Amino acid sequence: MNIKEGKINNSQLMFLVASFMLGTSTFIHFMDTIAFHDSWLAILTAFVICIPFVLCYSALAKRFQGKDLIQINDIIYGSFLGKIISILYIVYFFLLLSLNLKGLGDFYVGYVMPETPKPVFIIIFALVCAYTVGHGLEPMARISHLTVTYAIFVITGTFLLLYSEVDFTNFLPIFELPIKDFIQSVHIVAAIPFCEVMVFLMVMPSLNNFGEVNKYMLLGFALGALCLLVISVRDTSVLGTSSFISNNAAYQTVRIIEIGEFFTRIEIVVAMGITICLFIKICVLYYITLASIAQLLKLKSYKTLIIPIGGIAIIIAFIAYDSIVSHNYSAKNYHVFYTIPYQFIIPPVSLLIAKLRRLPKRKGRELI
Amino acid sequence: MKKRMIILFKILISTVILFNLTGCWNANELNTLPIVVGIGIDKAPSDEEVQVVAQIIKPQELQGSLGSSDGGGEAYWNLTSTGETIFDAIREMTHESSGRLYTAHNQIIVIGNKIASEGVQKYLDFFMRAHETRPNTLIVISSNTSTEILDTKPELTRIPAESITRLSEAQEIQSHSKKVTFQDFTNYLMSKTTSPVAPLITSLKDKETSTLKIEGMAIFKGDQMVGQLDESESRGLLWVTGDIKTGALVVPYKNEVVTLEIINAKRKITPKIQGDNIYIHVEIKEEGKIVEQTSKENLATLQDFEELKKVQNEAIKSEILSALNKAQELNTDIFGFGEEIHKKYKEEWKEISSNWDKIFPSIEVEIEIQSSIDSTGKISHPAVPQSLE
Amino acid sequence: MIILVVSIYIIIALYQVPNLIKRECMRDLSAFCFFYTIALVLSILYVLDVKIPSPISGMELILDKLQLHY
Amino acid sequence: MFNYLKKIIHYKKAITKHTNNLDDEKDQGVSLTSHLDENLNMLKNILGNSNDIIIKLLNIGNNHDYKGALVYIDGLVDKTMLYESIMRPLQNEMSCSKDCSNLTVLDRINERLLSSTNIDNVSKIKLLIDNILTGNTVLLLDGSNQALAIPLQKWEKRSIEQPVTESVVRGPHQGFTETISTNITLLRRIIKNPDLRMESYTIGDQTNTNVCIVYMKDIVNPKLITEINTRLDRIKTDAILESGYIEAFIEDAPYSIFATVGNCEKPDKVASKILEGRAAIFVDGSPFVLTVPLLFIENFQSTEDYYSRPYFSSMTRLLRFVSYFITILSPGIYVALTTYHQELIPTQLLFTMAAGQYGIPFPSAIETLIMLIIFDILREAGIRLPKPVGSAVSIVGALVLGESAVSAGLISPFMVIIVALTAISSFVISSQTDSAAILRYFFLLLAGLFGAFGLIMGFLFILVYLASLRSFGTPYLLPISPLSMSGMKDTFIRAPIWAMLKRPKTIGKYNLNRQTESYMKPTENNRNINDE
Repeated sequence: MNIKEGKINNSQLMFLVASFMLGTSTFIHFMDTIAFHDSWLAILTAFVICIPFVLCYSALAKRFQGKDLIQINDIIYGSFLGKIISILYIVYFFLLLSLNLKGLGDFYVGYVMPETPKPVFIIIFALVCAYTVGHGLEPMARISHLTVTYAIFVITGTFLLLYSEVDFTNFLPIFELPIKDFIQSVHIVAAIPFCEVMVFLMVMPSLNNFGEVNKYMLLGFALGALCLLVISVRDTSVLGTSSFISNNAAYQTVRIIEIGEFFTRIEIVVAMGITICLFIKICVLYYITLASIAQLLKLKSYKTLIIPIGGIAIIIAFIAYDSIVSHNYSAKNYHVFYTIPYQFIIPPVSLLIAKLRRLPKRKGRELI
Repeated sequence: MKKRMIILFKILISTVILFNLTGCWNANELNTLPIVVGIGIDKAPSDEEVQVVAQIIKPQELQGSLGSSDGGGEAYWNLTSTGETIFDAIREMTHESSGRLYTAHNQIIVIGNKIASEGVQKYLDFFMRAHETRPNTLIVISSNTSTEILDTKPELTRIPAESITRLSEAQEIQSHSKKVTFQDFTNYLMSKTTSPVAPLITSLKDKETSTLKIEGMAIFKGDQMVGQLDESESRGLLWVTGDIKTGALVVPYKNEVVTLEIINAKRKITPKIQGDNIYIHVEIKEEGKIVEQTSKENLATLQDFEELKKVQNEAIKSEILSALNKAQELNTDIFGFGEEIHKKYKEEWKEISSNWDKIFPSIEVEIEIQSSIDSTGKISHPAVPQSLE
Repeated sequence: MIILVVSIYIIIALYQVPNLIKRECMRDLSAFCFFYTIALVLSILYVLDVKIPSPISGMELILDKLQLHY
Repeated sequence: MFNYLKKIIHYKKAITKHTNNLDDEKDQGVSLTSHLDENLNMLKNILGNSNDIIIKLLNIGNNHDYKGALVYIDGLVDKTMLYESIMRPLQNEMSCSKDCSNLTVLDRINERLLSSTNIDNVSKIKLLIDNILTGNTVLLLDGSNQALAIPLQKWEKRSIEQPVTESVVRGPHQGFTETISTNITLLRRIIKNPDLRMESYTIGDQTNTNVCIVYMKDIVNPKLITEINTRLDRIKTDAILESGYIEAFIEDAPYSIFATVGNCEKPDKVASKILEGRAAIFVDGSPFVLTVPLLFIENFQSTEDYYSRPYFSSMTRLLRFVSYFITILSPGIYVALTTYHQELIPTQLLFTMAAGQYGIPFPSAIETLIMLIIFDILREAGIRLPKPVGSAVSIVGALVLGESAVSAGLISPFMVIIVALTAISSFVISSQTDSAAILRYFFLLLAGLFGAFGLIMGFLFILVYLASLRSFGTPYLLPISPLSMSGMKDTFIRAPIWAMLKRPKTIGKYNLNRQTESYMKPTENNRNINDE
């Protein structure tokens, strides 16, 4: 375990997971154009569907205590097949990193400072992330509860301030959309924010105590999902139909707040929340990409790769999509499919094989 | 330690390099920023283009108003330009203004009568799309041109746009009209059946002075203005949409009139489908109080109160009916009955929504009003000589 | 712009390579060089406005073939 | 890089050499001879003929049998005591019996005549000189190759006063002075416990400053003491003039703008920190006592918080946090709002601000920068000047900058408010004034470059930096991150004393319990105390 520095405890893992999921709050409105006012239902369904998968991830981590995904692959699939799967995973992590960096750039260019070129945001953000990752996992784990607290504070605060605008009849009639659309939207929610927590298979080896990893992983997952649900409910109930044409309904909703003449125009608070949650998410992805590459190549430290990998990720973020339209289209129609093996197939299969072959073979306790 | 220092140094260097290379992009100094507070949209004389009026504040003149009562000139500047689209026209203004117009503080969009009757959708798209404009911006429809409205010098404030905003917000005191934000308007526009409404504003011209007045509401069919509601019809609409805050209700009673103030009003709309018939059941609960009476009689008796309640019910009902008649006449569902049906009967909705234009004019609306009178104010009897009683 | 990009990369290399040589991590060094070269080439291509094919479009092509999309 | 490495290696070699030399000298120190004249000559050679070094020749015994000499430094020695307890007994009461050898004469003087305690026998010339320099009086006797070092120090010192840096309304008004022994006494008087331990050091080749580590043996983490020991041992310097020197040598992050070693001037504060499991480092010649480890949160805690009622203390504590954020962020936020995010300013306020900015020649980032620099100049001028002049400076500053600059149209009135707010808030957190001043410029730069995005990035950067910082093994941001719920009782709020059952988790982990819970409940009898 020479590449991993620092230990995190269970509650830090929980907050990291929640924060990681909240980083997606900007992009969850992807599926609003499919699910419309039933998006809350899609989120709820996806949450229920994803619980077994999340448990599967944590069970895998618990079974192979202190081993990360790359090592697990090696053990289960042998060194050749395992390496190939690991490389596929690294590509996936890498894409996630790039896409999230791009998402941040899109958000700032679209909503906060439209005249500034996108690369500026991405590069500066990546620099701060690189600095954080250079300090290892600990600093981000330590500030994750602050970001979650902040996010919860903002979400409840805006909900209360918007209370007079909330109209729950916007959700009626319940479940109006065709079943195919519903499945697609559930799939989007499951694949994009929810089951991305799979990447924590690279973080969980740094835990200092594996006893209650299932519980905390699930708690973090539930906290993140709950926040996303509340955001979605807030936006739909406040904005009504116009939230479905909005590219970023969460931001648009907060722009409505107007209490008195003075307590208004507080959307920067939301922008800050989005930024810091995305910060944690990108840092985790960055760390994971680096750690998995370092583990695969058996390097002494992942820190030497921080800058080259960051550089590649930034360029990929620039060139990934031509436009926000192709981004949305691809995310809705393709992204959800190529993530299936990573999220829904390989981890359960790994767990199954591990159980059948009674891996890991060392005399370690059989926990499950 | 050393390493940390180097990273810090690197970040600093790259920041400085970036800064030098590209400069500050979004930077605008406050004192060079033309702040737009109101936008008016009209048909250009050439009829193919759109004419946009932007009201820009002059901060230095506003400053003058803080110190002395008579600041030099106007505190605003109305800039007019034409273009094929709104954005085009606004950017055209750069030829005359000192900088890029800053519309984030735009408070009101005044739409000229001609534009409104032709269709507003294509002109509002820019305001939905632009990142600066806010969903709270108010929309008013001018009975004439918007330039005229924005040119009317207000008495209480120094900026017309501000005075229109306040005027529009003050409508809830009498509930003869309501403020319509951009957000509401968009939601109505996007609905299959519901038609948008917006307050209608006119400029009353005297020989010397001119003032602004909100006269009822403009009603749309789709995105085209098709008619207008007068004041009592507007209130009839607001009863059904649940936007009544307060207001005066003058009811005839025993050959004299009693003025009741609306304190509290709630509404409930329940659609019913029985066979092929569609009913809308509107239930209104109202609470009023006697604020004025012209008769010399003592109305603070149980029988009178019962009577008054009935009269009050009638008054409310007639307001609602007048609005309903107007709406059915023009075939515009300003009440949102369609959406109510949609929310309750999602299976039947597909069929109904395609035939809505045929259904709505003949839809049956049952109005049930439960009003109450809460108090008689500070006095119970009117102050009359004892002998007359 | 290209001078800037290249000089930034040179500074990074000047900082990291001696460090790695000193610590005698040849494995790390080769990995670093590999990714560093990719990053450098990509950055230069990007700065020179060369159209770099997006890896995602490749993935989409495969999914198209497999009919795996909504 | 290579050069740097070479330098390190050289440095390490030099250190080992140096220490060897020192040890050698100690071993080969020149011993005293049994001739008084030779010894005195040696002393004179080493000490030179400074006029504060007094060599008093005297004949000892009522028969003037022995020749001897007292050597001391004028001004460091209590002269009355010297006369009363040394000179007089030596000259008058020494009865002499010829039968005892010279060596035992010295012993007899030591045992019988001198009433002073702590007398040392010294035989090496280097030790002798050390003793003289620290203020001891040395008695040399002809025919003896040993000398007596008699501690009779007394020098001019400041009396115990209320400290200037941390004045309180409620609580003890004592402050430390420059004398280490007084300071330690002050602490002893508060903690009357045998577990209070001290370890002495002498650091500084030229100054030979006394440094003392003080800690509670049962509470402190033993590793902390070993760590302090190794860090203190590493110091090879010629002078320690103030505790700041020690701080610079032992701190964890020498390049950081945040202090990782605390300092304070009040005995009660040091006592409370020691009782939480920290260690204090006393340095002779400085009223500022260092405490390690330091947490970021300590900058927001004041001793008075614990002496007043919890509600008020909690409120002031929150106010301190608010002021800290105001002082580091408000110029940045102002610049970000006025140059990038005008849409976030409420409309009416924007009009007023735009009116205020009308005709101002500078961009607001430059305007803010100028005003901040002027404020820092004024502050520095105000601190260094004598009090009457200082107030004049502030009047000039306030009038010229506040009034005239605005009416001349050089700066906007809002700017004055922002700078005044920043300045006032910066004085609330007095211990972080230095870091806040730098952070303010840092955030101003970021806001000027990237607006809110820059501010958020800067904030995250500082947060990550703080989260990665450690002070003597303790995470700097404790108890905020890593989160410690019991620590939260004394972070943003100050819980009642009886509710703070535990010491800070990481610092006092060897003896976590501060008190038991039962103390907080009034007994049945007490409740009805007035009924009878």
